[in-house]
Amino acid sequence: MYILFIILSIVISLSIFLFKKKNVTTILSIVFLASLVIISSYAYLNINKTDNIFFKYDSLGVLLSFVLTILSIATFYFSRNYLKKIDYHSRNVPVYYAALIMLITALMTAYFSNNIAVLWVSIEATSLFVTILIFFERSKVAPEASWKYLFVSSIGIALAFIGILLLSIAGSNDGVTDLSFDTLRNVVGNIDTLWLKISVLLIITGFSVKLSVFPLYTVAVDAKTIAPSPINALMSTVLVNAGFVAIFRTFTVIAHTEIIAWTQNVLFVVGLSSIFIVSIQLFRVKRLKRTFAFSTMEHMGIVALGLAVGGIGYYAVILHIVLHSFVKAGLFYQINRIHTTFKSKWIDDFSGYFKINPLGGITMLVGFISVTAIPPSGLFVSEFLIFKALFLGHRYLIAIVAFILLTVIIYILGKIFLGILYGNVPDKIETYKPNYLEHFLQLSFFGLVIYLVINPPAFFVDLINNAISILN
Amino acid sequence: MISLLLILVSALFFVGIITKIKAKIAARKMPSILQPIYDVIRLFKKGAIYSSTTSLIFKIAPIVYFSSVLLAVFFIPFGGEAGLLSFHGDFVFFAYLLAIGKFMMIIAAMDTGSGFEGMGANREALYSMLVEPAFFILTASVALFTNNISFHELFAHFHIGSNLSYAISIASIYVLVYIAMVENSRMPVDDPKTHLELTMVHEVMVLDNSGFDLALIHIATWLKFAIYGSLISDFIIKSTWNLYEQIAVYLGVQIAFACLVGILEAFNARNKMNKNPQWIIVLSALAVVVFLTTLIITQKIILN
Amino acid sequence: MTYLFIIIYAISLIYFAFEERAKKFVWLLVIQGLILFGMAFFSLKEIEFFDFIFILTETVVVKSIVVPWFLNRVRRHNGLKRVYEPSMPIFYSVIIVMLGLIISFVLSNTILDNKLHTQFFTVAFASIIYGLYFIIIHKNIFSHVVGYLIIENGIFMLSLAVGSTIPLLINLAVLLDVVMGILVLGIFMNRVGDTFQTDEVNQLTELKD
Amino acid sequence: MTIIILQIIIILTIVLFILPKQHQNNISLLLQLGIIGITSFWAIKAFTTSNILEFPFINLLGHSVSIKIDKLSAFFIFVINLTSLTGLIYAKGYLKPYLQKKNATEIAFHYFNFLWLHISMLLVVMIRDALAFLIVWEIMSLVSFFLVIFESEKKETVKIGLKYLIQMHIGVVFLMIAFIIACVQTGAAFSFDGLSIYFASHNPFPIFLLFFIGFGIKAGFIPLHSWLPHAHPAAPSHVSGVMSGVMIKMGIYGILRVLSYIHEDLFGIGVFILVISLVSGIIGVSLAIVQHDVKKLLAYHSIENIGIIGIGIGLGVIGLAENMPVLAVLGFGGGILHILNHSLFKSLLFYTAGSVYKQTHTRNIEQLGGLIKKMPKTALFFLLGALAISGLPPFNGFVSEFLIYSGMFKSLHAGSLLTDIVLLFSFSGLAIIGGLAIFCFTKVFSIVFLGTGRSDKTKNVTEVEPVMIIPDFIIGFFILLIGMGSFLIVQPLMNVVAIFTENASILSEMTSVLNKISLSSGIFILIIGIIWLLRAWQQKRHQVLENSTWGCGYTGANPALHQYTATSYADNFVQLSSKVTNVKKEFQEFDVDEIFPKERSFETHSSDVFEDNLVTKPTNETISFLEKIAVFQTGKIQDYLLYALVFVIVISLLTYFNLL
Repeated sequence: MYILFIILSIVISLSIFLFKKKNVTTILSIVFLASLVIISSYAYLNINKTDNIFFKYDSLGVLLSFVLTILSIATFYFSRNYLKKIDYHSRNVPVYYAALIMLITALMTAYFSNNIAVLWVSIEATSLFVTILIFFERSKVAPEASWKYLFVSSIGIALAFIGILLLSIAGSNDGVTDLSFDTLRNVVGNIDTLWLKISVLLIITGFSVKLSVFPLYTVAVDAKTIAPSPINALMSTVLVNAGFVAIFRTFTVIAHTEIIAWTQNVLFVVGLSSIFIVSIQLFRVKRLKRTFAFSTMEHMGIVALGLAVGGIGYYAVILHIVLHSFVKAGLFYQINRIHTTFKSKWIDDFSGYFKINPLGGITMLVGFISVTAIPPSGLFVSEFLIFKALFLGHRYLIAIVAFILLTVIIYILGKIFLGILYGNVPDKIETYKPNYLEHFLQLSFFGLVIYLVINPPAFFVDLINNAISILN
Repeated sequence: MISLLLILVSALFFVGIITKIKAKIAARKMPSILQPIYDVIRLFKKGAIYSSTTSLIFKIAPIVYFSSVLLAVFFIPFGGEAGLLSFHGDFVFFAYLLAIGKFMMIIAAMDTGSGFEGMGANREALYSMLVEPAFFILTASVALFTNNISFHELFAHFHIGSNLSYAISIASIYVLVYIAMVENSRMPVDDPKTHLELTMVHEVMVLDNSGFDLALIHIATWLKFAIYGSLISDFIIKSTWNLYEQIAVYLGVQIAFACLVGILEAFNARNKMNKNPQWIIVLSALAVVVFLTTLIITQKIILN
Repeated sequence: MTYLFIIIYAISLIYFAFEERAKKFVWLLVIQGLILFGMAFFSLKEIEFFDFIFILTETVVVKSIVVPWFLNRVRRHNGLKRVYEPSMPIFYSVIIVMLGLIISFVLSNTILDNKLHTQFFTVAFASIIYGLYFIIIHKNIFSHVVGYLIIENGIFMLSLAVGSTIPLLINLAVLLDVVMGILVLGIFMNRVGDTFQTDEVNQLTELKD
Repeated sequence: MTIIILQIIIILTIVLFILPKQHQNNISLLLQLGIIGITSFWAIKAFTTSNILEFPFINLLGHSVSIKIDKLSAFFIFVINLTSLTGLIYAKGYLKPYLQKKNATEIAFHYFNFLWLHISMLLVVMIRDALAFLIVWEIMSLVSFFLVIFESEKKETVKIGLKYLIQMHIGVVFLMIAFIIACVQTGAAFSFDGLSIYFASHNPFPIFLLFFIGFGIKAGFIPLHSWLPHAHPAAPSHVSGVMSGVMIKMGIYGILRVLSYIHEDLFGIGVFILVISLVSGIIGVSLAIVQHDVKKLLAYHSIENIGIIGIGIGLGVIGLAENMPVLAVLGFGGGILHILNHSLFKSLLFYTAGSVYKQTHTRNIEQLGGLIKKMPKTALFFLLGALAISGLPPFNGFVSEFLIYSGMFKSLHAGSLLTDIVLLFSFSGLAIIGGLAIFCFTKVFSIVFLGTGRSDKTKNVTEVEPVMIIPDFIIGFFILLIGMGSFLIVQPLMNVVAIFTENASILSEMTSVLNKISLSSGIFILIIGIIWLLRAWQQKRHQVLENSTWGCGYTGANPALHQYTATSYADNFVQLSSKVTNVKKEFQEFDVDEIFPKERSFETHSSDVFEDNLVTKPTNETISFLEKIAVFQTGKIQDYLLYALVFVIVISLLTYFNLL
């Protein structure tokens, strides 16, 4: 079944790429979205079933696939608005759509892959297609960004691959050669812990490029600065989630070995240093998108902390991942509007947005509240749970430091957001007639984030609980 | 009731006595002891001039001031007998009552928009602010001593039991005299007889008052004196004495107080203006000493 | 027999440290590709036909023919003769690569795992670490790609080390890695060359706010 | 049933955004009345019934959060409702000039936030579940932040707003930590009620300290106050009125709520609160005296009054600790009553000050003067507020202070030596605060409203429109009611105090005293009336003239020239308090040969010692430091990979040395 989906999407993207016809593109994209909905709901229906040994519809995958589906639909919609201004053929828009579809497919594969090698391959694929999309705007810095992203992420992936190889040493034990997570879980116990540690270290380092946390966060940030906003919306949400899936699955593999404590400490280092770097780098930021790229990094740092401390942290982490996806997506869609309104990408050029576009202003405000995890934002709850977990785990110092750094981050973000929203309207900015559907979509994302914590639907909670059930 | 009458009576002559004493010491020909009364009567016979700058505040202030002082009189007990109004913590009310009078006088002075009165006003405000704690600490030490918190009970139970109370009395009287001087803005804080506005406190505040209002202010001053006089006398009078003794002692104390004020005024020189605050804060310090002695007497501080 | 290849490979690494001409780098890559083929060929017992073909393409065809050819194209396209001075003097680089080799030899000696061909570890580690080091010390995109390829070779050897029965997936992975790396990196190097009219990475530092 | 209506109203607040500007105020007033109706109904029920009202409100993370209303909550509900109502009425007039400047969404957003401030404050006092509490608490801070930056055209305002938001966030972090630690260590339910278990078994002070800091930042205790003197002037006056009137009291509520669960070793806590409060009171009012910005001045007075409330509470706690019921009851009673009183006169003062600002467009009192003739109603209400806040009879401020005083004096005899010393400091402190308050308000009232105008700003000023006076009447009524009929509030007050101590009935003994006070006040007013009539009668029979102020015989220039200014009025105090207020004078000395001096300017600037040394300097230094070390995004791939290498190596080393 899943193979069918892959084949279908490959066919679709190829034909979009080849035909270069607008209506073809439209129809095929709709078909693709439909297939997305079908596959994710199919996955939900036969949850925890494996699909030809390489794929398994486990809870985490299903949950994230829902997120992916929703965001993909939104992204296609916003991409349409985004590409309106661009002449269809000159900028070979088909490439955009083809790459986008392949990216989404790769991501879906990453979520559902039950085999570390498949996971790895699909993540590799994502960086390939993302690079194409980053390059799309062809601005002066586009090649630089895409080059850096591709190169460093290849290195990262290579490192991760070494890690996987070392794991596969365990896999190749007593003849079994498949690297499915279940097998690994069983055999991982009888590897020399030194090897295990090295492999985990390499895997974390390698995938940090996707999770956009320390140490290899840098290129992800650059890429998000350059990529078109709709792509950003995917890069800092579902793509990051793919990185999370990779690390989470590895984590589950070693969850019951004796190196778990060590791994947790490593994750603490990763998380804290990420948050720290964000809290200082944000002072230098001049491009608006970069701000959000860093904010993504901050949230992933928090996620790393939560994953490290465990306990209710696990639940909180997955909740955080999901909520963060919606918030960030909503914000990036809005950013595109800001860029077009002010015809600039630099923070200094933005001011008085509230006056120019009140509805957008409100959206930005709500976004600000949501992204900085100020109540009633749902992220507040997940962050709160993570911190509670930290205290429960007696990681007082880490919690306090994180609190301080987060406060700094909120301060800077606040400064930036308020600068955009208030102050005098710059000259020659025509007040903009809001596209209600856009704002409604964005606001509904933020609303969803609040709703999911105020009154989470049963299946949502169950999915999360199942996803983490393997850990404790 | 008695206390009210007594205070009113003694108020009538108080300032007269002071002037007389001062004149005597200065070896001047002394005016009649009733001279202040004549002045006031003359004022009552006059009309009034109001500054065009002033507003309603200026008109109502003297009345509020006078009424506050008059009402304050009601609280003063006499010997064993309570004042007309007496309840737990009445001295707090008493203090704040005088405060509201001052408040109105101050803003009235500011209402005239005159630089001189501004000076007087802010000095008055500062000094009365500084003197307030002294009064409270003093009363507190008595309250601590007698475990009562109304004027009447304070003094009614003051001298019952040990004569140690006199230790407190003397100290308290000393402080109280000076508080009275400050509250009535006499020497050494303020010289009512000076003719230079820049160095006045109380007098300069009432430069623009005339006629009826001025009369009220004068009377209020007498009453204030009488009030403090009778407070002092309450420190001395034992509630166990019979009424005549009490009245005799009371009047004696009032006269003695008046003379004392006169003598102080005659021999003291007025403080430098910017010396006044520290001089006033000394009163609070003394009051604290009284408080500590009380602590010793009530054996909260045990010494051997 | 394998030891011979390993030694040659080690030497090739040292030469990477020593050389400064882009052309030489390409040739070294060719040699390494051949070495890898040799290693694979001799180390794998009961080798089936399919595997053989696969390894042949992976090593000889891709690593020592397609890639070098491609790199040469790029080199000419960018008119690149002499790699600009690395930020670390060659003298030290050589010493470092020596040290790296020693360490990784010693390290692989410590591994006591009977089902691993630890002899591969010796150079595999060395070449991965050295690849990273190579990238870090060079300012030049071309050398970065070279460094990346060195790492890839190291990884290939690691996958050999895993044992006689290589999971097919790993092969796939390696192949994808190489292809991806070369094609896309190459394309981008051309583009970057066009856009910046130079291949100094230091020119690629607009994004640093 | 009622709860559903409330929820519906809460949701309906969204409607504001689709309304045209003109109707927004009325509609929000309508919604607010609904909220007030329901909550007041609950509050009354809570007061009349002996047990705690409780019913489910919303779900959070699946489990339901319920509203709990005990007498303390009920009391605060009354306070909140009253002030918020007057605030909204006042806003109708105050925001009129802004209607042209701002677009409908902005105005709607403002009213939306105002309503939400009201709602969130109500929820704060009604919710016990810790997580929900933290959320509504932060919502309160957030919406108040949006209210503060209403005049967002000014960069300065936004900056102040941001500072405010950050400090509030720090506060909430402290609260969060406190809650988590308390409930983690005991495994108790994650709510206020869970605290009781913790406090029963642990030394309460550390956790209480965390709570105190968290709530104290909101309440504005010195040295946690630094947001307050900036946020209040920046905000529109109805907002400052509500913020200063009730929102900062939420901090007090929190402290009270926490205290209600502590029963062991309270003495230290009591002394701690008392000391902080005395400092806040005295420093607050001292700083208030030297201000020229009327709203900033009022803001510092809020700090002072928080201090007075704190003194009451601190004494109450000491009373509990030393088991002196009188002190406990009267301390808590006075403190809690002062919460209500302060909310009344402080909002009144802010509204009237706002009216002055609206008409004169300046908050600098040095430019004002003589307004009593131009806006008499406003002036008189300001005077009323001034008298009340100075704690003078027969107004409400006096009653609460009186309760505290009599509590102290009553317990002097019974108290131990230590207690007596503490009391000594308390009542002298309170006396000084009172005196300083008088000093300050004589200054501000006379400079703003009396004398003659000091600049053209006071020319052609008119009285504000009636709608802005209505709130003054409402508040004034309550001020007088509590002032004159203080015996009325004894019963309710007793109910509230009963939460903290079982022998609250002592308050009922105060009834007779309060009756006497009302009587005396009555007589006072009677005497005033009589004498007024007397004078009227006397002056009918003599001529009453009007003439210019006596200027030492010189009548040439306009008196405003040699009229006293705020600076000169405060000068003799400044000399005393120079250590705290450090006022800087800027002027140019006369030259020796300068026979005919040229025109000169004289300025004074005061700065807040605590704010400078505890907040401004450290934060600035940290930020600049962080900016300095932000060098990771070099843009060089080599460096990026180096990070990875370093990371791997470091981790390996750490692992090798067993540090991980």
